[in-house]
Amino acid sequence: MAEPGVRVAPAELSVRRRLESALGRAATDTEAAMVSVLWSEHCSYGHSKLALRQFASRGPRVRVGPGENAGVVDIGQGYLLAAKIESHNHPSAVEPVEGAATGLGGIMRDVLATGARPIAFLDALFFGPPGVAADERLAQGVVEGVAHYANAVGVPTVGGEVTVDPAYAQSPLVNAMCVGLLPESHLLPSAARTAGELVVLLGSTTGRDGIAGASFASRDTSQDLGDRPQVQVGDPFRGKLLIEAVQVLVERGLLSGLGDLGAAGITSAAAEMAQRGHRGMTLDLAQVPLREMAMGPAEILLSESQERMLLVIRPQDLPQVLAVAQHFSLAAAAIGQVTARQQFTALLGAQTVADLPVEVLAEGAQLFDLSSLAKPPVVAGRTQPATLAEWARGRLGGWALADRRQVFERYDDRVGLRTTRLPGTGAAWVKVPEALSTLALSVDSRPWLSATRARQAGRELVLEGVRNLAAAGARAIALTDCLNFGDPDQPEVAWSFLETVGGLAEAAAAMAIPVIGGNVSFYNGEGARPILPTPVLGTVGLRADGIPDRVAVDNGRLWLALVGSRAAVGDPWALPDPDYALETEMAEAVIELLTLPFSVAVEDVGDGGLWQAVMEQALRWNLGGHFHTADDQGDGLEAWCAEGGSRYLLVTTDPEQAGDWATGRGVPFCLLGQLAGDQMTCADSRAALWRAPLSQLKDAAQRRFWR
Amino acid sequence: MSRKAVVIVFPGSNCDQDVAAAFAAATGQQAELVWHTEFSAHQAPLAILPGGFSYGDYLRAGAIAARSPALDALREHHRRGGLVLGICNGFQILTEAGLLPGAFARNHCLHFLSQDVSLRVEANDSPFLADFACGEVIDLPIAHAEGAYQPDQSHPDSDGRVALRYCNQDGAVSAAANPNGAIGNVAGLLDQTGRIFGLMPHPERNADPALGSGHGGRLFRSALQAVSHLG
Amino acid sequence: MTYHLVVEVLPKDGMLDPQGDAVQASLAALGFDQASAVRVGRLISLTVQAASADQAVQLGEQMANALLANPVMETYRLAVHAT
Amino acid sequence: MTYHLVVEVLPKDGMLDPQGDAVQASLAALGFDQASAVRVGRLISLTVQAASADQAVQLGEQMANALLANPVMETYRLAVHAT
Ligand SMILES: Nc1ncnc2c1ncn2[C@@H]1O[C@H](COP(=O)(O)OP(=O)(O)O)[C@@H](O)[C@H]1O
Ligand SMILES: [Mg+2]
Repeated sequence: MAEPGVRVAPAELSVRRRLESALGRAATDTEAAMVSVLWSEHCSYGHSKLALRQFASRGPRVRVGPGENAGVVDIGQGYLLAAKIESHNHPSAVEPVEGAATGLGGIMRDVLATGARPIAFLDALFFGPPGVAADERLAQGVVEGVAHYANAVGVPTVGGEVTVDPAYAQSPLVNAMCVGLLPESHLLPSAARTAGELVVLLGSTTGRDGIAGASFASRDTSQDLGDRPQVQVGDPFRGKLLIEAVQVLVERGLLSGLGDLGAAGITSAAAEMAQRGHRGMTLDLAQVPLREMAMGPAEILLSESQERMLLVIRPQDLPQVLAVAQHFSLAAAAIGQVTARQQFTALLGAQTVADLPVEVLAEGAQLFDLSSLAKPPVVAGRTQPATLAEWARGRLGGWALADRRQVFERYDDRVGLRTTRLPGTGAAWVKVPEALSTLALSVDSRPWLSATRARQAGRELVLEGVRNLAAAGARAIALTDCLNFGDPDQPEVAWSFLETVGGLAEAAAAMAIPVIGGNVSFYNGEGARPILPTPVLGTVGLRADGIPDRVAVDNGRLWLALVGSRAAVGDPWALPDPDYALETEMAEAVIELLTLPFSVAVEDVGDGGLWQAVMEQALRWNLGGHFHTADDQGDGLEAWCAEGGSRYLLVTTDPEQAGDWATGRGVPFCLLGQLAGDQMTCADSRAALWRAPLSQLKDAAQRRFWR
Repeated sequence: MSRKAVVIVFPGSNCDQDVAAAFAAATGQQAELVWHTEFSAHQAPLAILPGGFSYGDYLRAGAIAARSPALDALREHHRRGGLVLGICNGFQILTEAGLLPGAFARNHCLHFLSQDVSLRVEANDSPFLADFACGEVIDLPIAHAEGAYQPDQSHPDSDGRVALRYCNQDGAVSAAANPNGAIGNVAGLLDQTGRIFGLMPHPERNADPALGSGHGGRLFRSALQAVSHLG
Repeated sequence: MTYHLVVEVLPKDGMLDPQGDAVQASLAALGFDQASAVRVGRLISLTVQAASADQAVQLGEQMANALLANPVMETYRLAVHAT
Repeated sequence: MTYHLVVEVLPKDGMLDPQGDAVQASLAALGFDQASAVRVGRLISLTVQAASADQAVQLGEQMANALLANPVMETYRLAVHAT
């Protein structure tokens, strides 16, 4: 009998057929519904799993790699760090406030599931240009949603990025990263390892919201969604209670396994925990605390109601666990048992509604090898500027310099008292006195580079993360990536995806930074117009010792200097082939530079080239200046516009000492000029290439992302 | 009663641990966290209502927490001579409970704002502000979405006394220095006894000089001095 | 008897209503410039068990005074229907 | 003619309403345990110039669809009175 609310679409018939051949019997509708969601792209990574195996995920610090909820690394003193980035693009396109909010909730629970307390969020956001009401509504709604959730759960949003491009019109990307901290003794497996233990559902009650959201995220959002509200509503208040309840349970040693409920709800969490522990589970759906009447078994099994966790506990601890839940006014119920037989059995009272081998559920999805399909795109790319003035005009007319404060002022950036560098300048600093250290965190993307040179962009993202952190005085220890692409069955998308992964994996391995987890989001873009391929990389690092947190700047004079390798020769966007050894050396040199008294700040040169980096400093200090590059930096256009290479911009109080240090260290050094006055001039050794009043930069900084 | 301060934790409070840690670091005295249902009048001379989103700030910020039995205990605590400090959401709870006059509307910009602000000390005849001079300008961070203070117009003479106003760095109280639309730039308020103090800014967020001005630490030390002879 | 109660909460006259102003501006931008005096408030819909409509109204008033409206800045109106 | 329009916006049936749940729990704690099915929504009150009540209703519907209610999550009801 078909149960209410869950229809098996024709496309899913072949899934049913595969399931039935694996089972050797007819499948129930409930079983078919479970499998059709679990085997969807969103849950099974069918198109990406093979490629993702390229990532090197081991390392002396790595405690948990990809495959579980969040990755976990050792930061010393008996403390671990959990980190992961995730997308919530499709839900945000449909309902931006709740889409973004539930995205933050989802990634927060991923971190929570390791046993960690979440201590920081970062958000990477991609919007269409303002001016179109629908896009402004999306941009504003997404930021409101991030604020709504993050602020209330009491986890600071310490960094992020905002990209505006027509490629994201009507298809915003919302990527959120969460970092958590835990003592080693709190680390929990997201697995059910001991037969006879109880399975407990904790958090919100289960309703009909978001059913089949996972398979929906795997398709085109413009398709008919039916009449049921597909929107999941985030409840940050319950999210906060969930954090506190889980912390109490972990501290008291009451948990032996913990998983979060995300896509495909109970089905996914239970199947994965059973699979990882090489066990099975028998669940009685009649025990699940429901919010709505007359929910069918498939609805209960697949509901994506937010703010729920799945606990595995010793039977004798049940009263204690329920008491903790009650203290925090959270719903909780023992809904089943871990079994030795590796079978996932769902009962509704006395009736068996699903009985599937765990392996079939968790691993049965079809994997596709994209390489057989991939075809390089015919790239239009960006037209190259003929002059620096043209370059500057493009960036001043866009959102490259728009002050991001209009976004992050809405975020609580310092609850928790750990944020020692607030958003606004480079990587965030989050202190962890427990482990005697300070973290540096950043998220980065380079969509246009990814669109034109996918592999190079992949490498460059890793290097940019390293440089971002070096400029913040830190060494990268782990990476987490979120790969946002269009339809992977399109040969060009498949190609750029594979190239991106290849580039990321190569550079991460070469720089010996493990990739500890990530997320793939396909099918982005409305109908025929795909988004730019948008890999986003989250980089986690530790600040080196001896670097001052605050540099006192007496109202003395400041100079800018370029430190590092020369720019690429030729095409300003042709990145030089990466020299990984040089990158490491440069990062170390920059970290040393930051300890010296004449250094005020260092920023890496990335998107927008030297021009962008200099303009950012001009805005920061509210000063212009006459800045010129030297001949050994390449011709003027190259020197100012090139976006690659291991280059850093130094702000210094003493250019002579800085130059001496560079000579002694054998680091290329080019004094650009002094920050002064209200006119801006960029020149090469011969002539001025571009001039503008500082006020023009300020106008560009005032540009709004909406309204 | 040797304990000097308790922090009353409501479901959804999220600055409770911060304020306890900052208080301890600034004063050398522990501030103990107490779940709201467990708070009673005689636990410590100073009771702190922390910032955050009690009950999700659903309905109105602080409205639901203000109906907690803890507020009856807090009234009793005050009657017995105890001190009450409400920070941000704690301040909102105090107005919702009628312990301080007025109410809070949404920020005029209609969104949450996290930023540093300057404040002018308007009254210092309170234990919380004894260490500050009238007219002194201090810096503290704000972080709230509902901070537009509204006086109670039907009881214009109800007994609140303004203790802090948003101002510019030179101490001028102006519309330009008003981050949220609070009537009269009100940022902090005392009751008539001077023993209940509510403020929207977060003293715990820069009590540690590594995180900013350190002015929040002075506020805690001033409060501690006032209660050091008690308990 | 079961009654359906709707409590309409609006900012008091004379209170600034920036949200109402923002909505009015957005409406005007969308071409609805016939709209004026826009005020944004809150609506609480609930059902109560009561012996009579009068008792339901009384309950509604008690709830509004105890929690649902803040008398410093808000006024409320009550509507009751038998269900 | 001037018409007074009230748009009542509520979360759709089946949508989670954390606010309504919290209010219901708080009402119960205050002794109002007769209250159930509490939903919290928004109320927009405004005046429009229109030729007829019908036209005012039409305008109200257009405004609700364009801005005042979010059709993905909310339903609305319209009340019109001549003033
Ligand atoms: N969406 C956002 N959320 C929080 N912080 C942001 C966001 N966007 C930008 N920021 C912050 O603003 C600063 C400038 O952003 P960006 O120019 O992208 O930085 P960077 O040059 O360091 O990559 C950084 O400190 C960044 O963390
Ligand atoms: Mg960036």
